Amino acid sequence: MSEEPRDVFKLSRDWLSVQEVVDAVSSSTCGAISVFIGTTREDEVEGRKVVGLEYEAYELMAQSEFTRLCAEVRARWPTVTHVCVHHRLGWVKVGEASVAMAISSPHRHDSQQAIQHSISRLKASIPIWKKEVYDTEEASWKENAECSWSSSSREK
Amino acid sequence: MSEEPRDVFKLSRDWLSVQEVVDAVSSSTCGAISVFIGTTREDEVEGRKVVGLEYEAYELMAQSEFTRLCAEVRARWPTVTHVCVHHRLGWVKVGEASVAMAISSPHRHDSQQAIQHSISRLKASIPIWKKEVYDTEEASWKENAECSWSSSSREK
Amino acid sequence: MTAQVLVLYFAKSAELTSVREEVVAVPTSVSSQDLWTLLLQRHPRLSAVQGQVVLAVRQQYVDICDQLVALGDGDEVAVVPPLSGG
Amino acid sequence: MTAQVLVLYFAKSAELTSVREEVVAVPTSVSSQDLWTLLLQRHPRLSAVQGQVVLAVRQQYVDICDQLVALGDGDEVAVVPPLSGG
Repeated sequence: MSEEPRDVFKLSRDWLSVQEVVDAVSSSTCGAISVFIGTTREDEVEGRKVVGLEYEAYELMAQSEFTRLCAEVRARWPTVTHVCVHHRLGWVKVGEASVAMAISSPHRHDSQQAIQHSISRLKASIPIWKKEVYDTEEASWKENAECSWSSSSREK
Repeated sequence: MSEEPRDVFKLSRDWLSVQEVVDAVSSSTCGAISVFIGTTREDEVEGRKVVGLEYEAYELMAQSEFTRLCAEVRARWPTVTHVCVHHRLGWVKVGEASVAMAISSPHRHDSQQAIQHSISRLKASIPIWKKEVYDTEEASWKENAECSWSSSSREK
Repeated sequence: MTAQVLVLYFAKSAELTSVREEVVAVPTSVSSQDLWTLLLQRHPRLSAVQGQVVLAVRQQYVDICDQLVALGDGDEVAVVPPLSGG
Repeated sequence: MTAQVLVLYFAKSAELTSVREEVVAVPTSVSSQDLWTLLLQRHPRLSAVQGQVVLAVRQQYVDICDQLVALGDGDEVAVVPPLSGG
């Protein structure tokens, strides 16, 4: 019943398929699949309305940081079977998914804990950036609080 | 930006669509959707191979217990926006999803914590039963450890 | 005073009784223990799950104990083996 | 000794330099602080993100500090503003 672990990372300019991410981690040895989907909320920032996000990535390093993230997750939760992340690049309209992550494991607690940790680690270490674009055509680069060199981390 | 909270519960004899469960909770006010999918593992029990599961439910009470579960989750995590559960009835082959649950919230920690809690509560309180069916044509009724009157709980 | 209630059997209890539902005459005020005993008399094979089930009265769980249950015509009572959804 | 490295700029740093990548001659052994100073001299507008970025050398994060970095021809160096993926 053993199965080669899969770590699947894809940067995509198209709409994300949740089913595809789930299928990438499904396994006859796993009773549990935990999934996280991150989307852009409708938001107003100082009277300007967010219309979408523009994403870019350091693509090769994003892949190598993902591989490192998976190794760390497997060391901590050895029963994690497969991990899959699809992340958008380029223009993402408000309301569309920017990231979809799925993790499978034989029992649910492992995949549930692993996915919480993995989303935090993704935000802290995978070189991807987004710019919020407003209806005024202005834009501003965002910073994850999880990133150790973000301004919110520096203030601590 | 306020939106009427949705609590969607469906018992289904068909294949579960993860996309449908996700779409049922998506909202322009939510940045996070957490999903859990439970499937049947390939398993051998005393030399017999599990080929599938046969589910049944006390359908009306399952709906009312789900409503109660949602109220409890919203009391504890007031930012939870929508909750959706699709659960299979009847015959489910090994490897197919038996349950898919999705919860949306503005920020990810709420939906992540709420989904862990909700899956435990579902197993403890929603009147659904499954019988494991083996390749020998034998079968046995399962009991969730989370159910307060299961034999594993009684032993405690 | 008796009431005609609809008794539902699920999972293993339905296998033991060989019926999924039936109308049963029960006292309008009865402990859940006595209600269970009454069902056991109708279906002696239910003794196989003695101590392993709870009841549901009007879709609310009720432990089998001394607690009094008020019942009226048409009320739903269910025999509820340990749950295994999910 | 100098090496020809490929320097990549991302997000706000790419907006400030107006280039996404360029080949730069750098010492083969240099502190990450001196490497950053060298990039600042090429692109004075990068001072807007001074203290708010790290570097990546051959796809490994390196804080801007006294730490020595060994560089060879063709190595990749990146200016990495705070991350905002997810």
